[in-house]
Amino acid sequence: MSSYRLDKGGLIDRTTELSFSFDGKPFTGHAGDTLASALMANGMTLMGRSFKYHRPRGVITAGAAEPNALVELREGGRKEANTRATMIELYDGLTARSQNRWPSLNFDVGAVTSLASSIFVAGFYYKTFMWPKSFWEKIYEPLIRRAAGLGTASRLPDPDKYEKAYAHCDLLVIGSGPAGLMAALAAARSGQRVVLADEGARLGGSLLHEREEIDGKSGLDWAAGVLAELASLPTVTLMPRTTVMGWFDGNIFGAVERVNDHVAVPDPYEPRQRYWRIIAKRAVLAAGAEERPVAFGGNDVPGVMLASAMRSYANRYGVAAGRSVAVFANNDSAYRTARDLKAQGVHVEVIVDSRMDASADSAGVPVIRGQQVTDVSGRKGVTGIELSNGTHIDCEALAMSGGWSPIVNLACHRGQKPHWDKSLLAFLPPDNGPGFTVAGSAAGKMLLSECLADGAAKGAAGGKPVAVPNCRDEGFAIAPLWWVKESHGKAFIDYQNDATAKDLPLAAREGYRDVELAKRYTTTGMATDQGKLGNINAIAILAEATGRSMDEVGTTTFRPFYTPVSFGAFAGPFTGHHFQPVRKTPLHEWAEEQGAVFVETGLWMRSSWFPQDGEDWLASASREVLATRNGVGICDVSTLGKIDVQGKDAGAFLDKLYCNTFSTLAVGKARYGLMLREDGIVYDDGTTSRLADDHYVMTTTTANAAKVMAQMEFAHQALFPELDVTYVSVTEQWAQMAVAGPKSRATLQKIVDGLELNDQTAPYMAALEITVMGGVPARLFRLSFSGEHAYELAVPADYGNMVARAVCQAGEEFGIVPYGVEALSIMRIEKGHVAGGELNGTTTAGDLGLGKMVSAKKDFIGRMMAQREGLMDPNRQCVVGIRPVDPTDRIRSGAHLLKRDDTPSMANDQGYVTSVAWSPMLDMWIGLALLANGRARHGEVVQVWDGLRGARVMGEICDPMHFDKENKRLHA
Amino acid sequence: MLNSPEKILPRVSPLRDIAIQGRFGASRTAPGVTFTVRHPLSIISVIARAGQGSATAAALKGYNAQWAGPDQYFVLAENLGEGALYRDLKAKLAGVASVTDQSHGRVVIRMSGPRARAVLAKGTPVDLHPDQFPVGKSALTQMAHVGVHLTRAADDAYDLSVFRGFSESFWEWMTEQAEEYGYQVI
Amino acid sequence: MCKTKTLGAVIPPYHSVQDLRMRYNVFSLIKNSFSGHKNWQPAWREPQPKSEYDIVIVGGGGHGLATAYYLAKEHGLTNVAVLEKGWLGSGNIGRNTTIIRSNYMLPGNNPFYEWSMKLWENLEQDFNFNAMVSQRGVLNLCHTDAQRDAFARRGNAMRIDGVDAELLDREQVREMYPFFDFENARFPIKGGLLQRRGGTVRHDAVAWGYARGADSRGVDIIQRCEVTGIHIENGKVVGVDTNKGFIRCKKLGLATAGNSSETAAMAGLKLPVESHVLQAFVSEGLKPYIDGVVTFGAGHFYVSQSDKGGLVFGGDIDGYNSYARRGNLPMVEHVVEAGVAMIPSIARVRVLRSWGGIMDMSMDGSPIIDKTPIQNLYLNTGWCYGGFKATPASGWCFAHTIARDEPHKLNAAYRLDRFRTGHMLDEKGQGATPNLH
Amino acid sequence: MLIPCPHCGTRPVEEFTFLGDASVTRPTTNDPSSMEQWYDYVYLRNNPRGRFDEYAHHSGGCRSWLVVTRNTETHEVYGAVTARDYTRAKGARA
Repeated sequence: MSSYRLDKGGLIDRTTELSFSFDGKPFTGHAGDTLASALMANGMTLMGRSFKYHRPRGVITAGAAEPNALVELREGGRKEANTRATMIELYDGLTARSQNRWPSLNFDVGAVTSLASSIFVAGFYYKTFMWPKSFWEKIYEPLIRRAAGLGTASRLPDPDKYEKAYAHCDLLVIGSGPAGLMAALAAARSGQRVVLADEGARLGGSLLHEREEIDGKSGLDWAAGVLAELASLPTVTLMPRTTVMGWFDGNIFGAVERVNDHVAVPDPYEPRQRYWRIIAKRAVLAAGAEERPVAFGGNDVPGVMLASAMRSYANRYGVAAGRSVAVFANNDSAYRTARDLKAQGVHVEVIVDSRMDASADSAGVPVIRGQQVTDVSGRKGVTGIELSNGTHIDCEALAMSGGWSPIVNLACHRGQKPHWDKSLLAFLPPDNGPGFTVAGSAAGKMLLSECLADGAAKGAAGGKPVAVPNCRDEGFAIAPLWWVKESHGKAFIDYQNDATAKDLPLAAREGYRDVELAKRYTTTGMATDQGKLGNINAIAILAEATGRSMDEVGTTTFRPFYTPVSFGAFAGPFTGHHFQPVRKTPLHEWAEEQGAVFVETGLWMRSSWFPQDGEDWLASASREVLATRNGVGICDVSTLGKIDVQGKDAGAFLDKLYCNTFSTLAVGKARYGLMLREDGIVYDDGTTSRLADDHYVMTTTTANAAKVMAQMEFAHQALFPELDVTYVSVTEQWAQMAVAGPKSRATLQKIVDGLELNDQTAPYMAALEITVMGGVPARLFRLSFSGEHAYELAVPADYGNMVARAVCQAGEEFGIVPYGVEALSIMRIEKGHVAGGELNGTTTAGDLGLGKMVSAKKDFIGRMMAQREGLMDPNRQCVVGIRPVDPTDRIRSGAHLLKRDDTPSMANDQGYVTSVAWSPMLDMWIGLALLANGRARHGEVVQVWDGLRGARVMGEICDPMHFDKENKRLHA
Repeated sequence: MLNSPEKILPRVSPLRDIAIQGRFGASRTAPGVTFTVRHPLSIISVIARAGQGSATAAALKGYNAQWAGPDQYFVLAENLGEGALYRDLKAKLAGVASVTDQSHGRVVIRMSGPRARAVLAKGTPVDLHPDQFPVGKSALTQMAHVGVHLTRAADDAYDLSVFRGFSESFWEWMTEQAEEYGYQVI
Repeated sequence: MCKTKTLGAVIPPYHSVQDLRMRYNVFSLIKNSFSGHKNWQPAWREPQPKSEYDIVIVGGGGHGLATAYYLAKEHGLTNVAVLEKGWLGSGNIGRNTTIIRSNYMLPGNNPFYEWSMKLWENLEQDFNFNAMVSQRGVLNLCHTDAQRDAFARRGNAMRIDGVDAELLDREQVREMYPFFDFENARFPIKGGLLQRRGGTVRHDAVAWGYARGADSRGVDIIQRCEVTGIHIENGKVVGVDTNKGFIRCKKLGLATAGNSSETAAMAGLKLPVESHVLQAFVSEGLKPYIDGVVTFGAGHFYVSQSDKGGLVFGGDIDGYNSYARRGNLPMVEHVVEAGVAMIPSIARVRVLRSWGGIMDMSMDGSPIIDKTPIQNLYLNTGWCYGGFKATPASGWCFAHTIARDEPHKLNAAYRLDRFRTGHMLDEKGQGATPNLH
Repeated sequence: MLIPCPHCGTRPVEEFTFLGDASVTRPTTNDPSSMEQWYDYVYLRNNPRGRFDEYAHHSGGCRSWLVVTRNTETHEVYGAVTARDYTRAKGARA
């Protein structure tokens, strides 16, 4: 309990008190606090436990790179694991819990692992847990899995909403510190559309916590002035709380706006987060630089933090990390921490500077030069530090600085590599051309004046320059220091994953010399901060261990996302029932009235069956079939793809698309067509009707409607552009209903206007344009999928429900029933018509028994490849009918076929059942199957093997047409 | 000449029971967005035949023809009888363009108001800045996994035309996006 | 677990592994801890290439390293080099979603993948490296009757050949994963096909284990060695140009996955293959959340949880030809939308990182392990996004094909000329459109 | 990735569907001796690292088939023409 709230200062609102709880204990803080600053203000420095050794941990940073202070935030379906306390804006009623500890944060049994830490070195698990073999799955792995992981995710649905949006701009500025503000200002003043995004709750970047002056004002006041000007311009969009998390092709940036993460519960009309795709003509990355830790013993004890973080807590949040602090650095920037803290009345014990020649202004704080901190005393909080010369210094907190790493992540997201700068000791961003420049300290500009000028220049990008304000620069001098090897305690590189400095030479020794191999072997850089803090130190240690330069070792790949992104943000509103749009047919309302049970068919909702009096699907579908075959039924077939084809060459075009011929089709007639892919496999089928010389309407299967349309567009535009033809989908224009059964004609006659339906006016395969119900335009096709005397009637969609009701009324005296896709499927299987189960993307026309349709006289898509030996092989599996030898047996779809006496094996596999139905006409289960050389095997008895469901019955192979082989009913 | 069927059977919009009139969403201020279902409407697809692109464009002078792809248009009209516009255009464009009636196949929703553009930005990647997308311009795009024919009807008014079958789902998505600004349906 | 028949080779117990410099076990760990872990030997050498080898394998990824391992172990061929242009295992072996399974349907595929599964099951003891083979089950969800029928066909194809498969109904799935969306789903879960022996393996460790095993038998693994040309004399391969000079060889095997078209072009071959980027993702670490591997059936999403706690997940390829090992946002959204549709509570979990690998997408979705029209040139490609699970069997079969100059019966269907003859192995029925497989 | 559709202007990749190598040319004969040409057309693909002409369908826009020229390694897009124009130009060259 050494950290505390300072009496004054900071950007917090001391008049507003907010209540929150951590691990069940109540605390208070102020508006403007983060959870981390509020906990520190309450003396809580212990905030988490590490991954492997369960070491006690406090904050290291005051920002997005925080690896240690991760908490579970909120409750129930809103619970979020691994939330960085340094980024959580405090709100009233906040609840948070520590993670990866049991039974409590203060006393964690898991810390026992640190006792065995001498064998838990990098990669130890690859070398053990192998014997005895069975122990891995039963004992070792369950233990490892329980021990691994950090927070616990909720298993309740997230109640909050998420949104997605696009933005367009001339210039996207990422980061609102000195460079970012100047870049935005320069572009905005020349009238460009500017988006300025910053991950912070408040714009201003480093100016919010540094005490530098600009143009004679505090940095804060100067930023406020610039922001006010930007806000006044209609071409500028300011986006606080927005993390630009990835740079993608086309200069498209992904960003997440945390619209309501700073309140307990979002406004019901607002999203929790909004995911942006920002399409930018230019972008300036002004993300600043990340301060590096130094690897020394105990560099993870709560109270050890980055010098800039300690400064930020004091200056921005009015919190001191301890009553007496020490500073350890290899560069000048950390001296600011000593000065600022001293100015706030915090006792600064000493600055330990690894450089002999350090000369920065320490404002009277004693400086020990040429020494290093080797170890930190204290376990759950700092009590003192040891120096390399053996000196012990008492203190309650330690600020460390190993130098600065420009935040180049986004500039490398598309595969670019940064390069090492020996004088700055930093990887600098690559040159990505004018569309994406990096400005300010992200580009290695370590002085404030440089940042302002660089931002102004890169924002203007050759346009009208803006005046660069005046400021006084702090010095920046640095000497290399990565790892204090004399340390006794563990010196951490990757805090969260507990990767230590010693792990890297070990990896190199074992052959994992490449930076990517060392990363994977030691897990350095694989924690939630993705190596933001530790990777440069790791690279330096690996470089030394392998005798290579920093550039030779290089960085690991910078990949999206800059900081982790919630699943919810990426998914936006497309979750649950809204995952995909629902597509309803024009007869949906009618079907609902009829009591339909709907089924998802692609995006469509189709009526599946129409149960009465508690019927199950089988009883309902069977009744529907019987009623249709004995009288009349009506079925919604609107989902079939309908394509209007017009033009002088419409017939010639269809001849290319289908393996059979359509240019010879008579006007007023329909024909069944079979479409192949260019590889000779069947693609789709359907009927096409000719309405005029230059006008056809074709139909596709429901499943393939969109694909067939794309295929037509390809065929016409890329293959046969010389053809004068147009085509457009009219699927949605028409409500289409099949009216089937011996009473279908009598039913329809009642609503057809002025036309007597008979075999002359409407013969089998007729396609007529008529009107119904006194003037409703309609198309009447005499087609049959059911095998009955049947029609398909199409009317403009807005009339669909009313026409369907009229058909039902007309058919009432014949006992008309609505039937759904289940009954439709039963009837097509009874008739041996192929559908989805057989048109499975691997069958040929011959396999389907449709070989005779394939024209030998013309070119069409798929003609040549269909003639390959493998597709002509008589032993290919082809469509047959199948029925149980014992009519009480059930055949199931997906069962495989074996010769009568064969034992089950892949070698003996003869085919499988593609579709089955309970046939109410035949009073038994019947099916279609694909069987090797099946056409020659009608009458053979085979095993129908369904080991998956523990069934084996005998089946007889037969003609696919199970019912009314002579097609008498069709013409009745 | 056919009878006019809507005298016997009124056309029924698929949004009849969905697009309920009223004020919804946030109510802190005046509604940011106003929705109207434009129904009934005549919508005719016109696609130029080979080499007839300019002839088609010329023939459509005087009609409310919206660009709908290369040498393709949607011609819209209100208050015409069933099939009237179709028959008119079919006669006028015989041999020049293919004419197809889509009046029932598409649903057109008018979205207007000061926040209309902000709502659209939640769906379409098309840049709607007036310099890029002036009044009268149309675009084919996708919003919420649904294909949309988008036309800027006025400074702050847009027509969104979608396949009929998706209209209900699309309506749900679009109105939810407008909730934060408050919206009204008229 | 169901009984399976062996397929020829007998897998030796771990104690017959010869010539390992240092055996890995808990005792060696303890022993080394006393000396501060200063005495560990390299897991592999870093040799300079010799001027000539009996066999050169191009590609130091999973398949290339496994090929070298089995050439040495099964065929006694140790004058072998593996040339890797990047670092060892830098290809798809180090960037996949770590799933293993043998739930295939077609006669040409099923026995091959089952053999791979058997090799996985004995791998660690075989090469003395813990790759964390973890058989926690692979569950494919179905959402329509047609999908269930297709799963029944597939499951029976597995069972008929002795592979384990179970068809689950909705309630059985709910029992395993009660927090999936069973209430408000756009496409309700109707059941699933479960292979309990399926699971995951720590992918990098597979590369490292094979590398260590091959190296210890004398194979030279040469990193940062890029092949720039293939020398052919009188229709026979004689060697390769590399950035480390010309290397002569008697036989040359190409196992270059997404780069197959480029390497084959050096020998004048045009392949029925396209290269596509497939993204994969990992979430922040979580306490146990998802036990096995689950694939969504109404969108492109599969997920498992690693032993470190991250949810490892992926979906479909981005869809355009690519050699860039990174993808774009539309596919990220597409995958994550499906993820949240399957698991509504996952919305508040965060995605940590995305990366990409280059898939060698073939014209029927099945691989090619074969000789080529050029003598002594052998080809291993066309893995689409299923290469990882195939690693052991691919190496085993490719080694056989190279050593014996003829395919093993397990890879007999993976012929290069099958498209010319019309003997495609198209499990999905998508035809000659590689980006749909 | 942004694709410059000749009809719609620049649109992001999510509106497009890709079909790979556009250099292939459908044979004009069905003579049995042309089988090898057909095999090449249907199955073999240019798959270069670098500049690449590929078919792309503006499926979420104007539904035109385009040929996009793009770098497969950097994803830089150099331009796009309609497949119709590309095919005609190819025919003119042949």
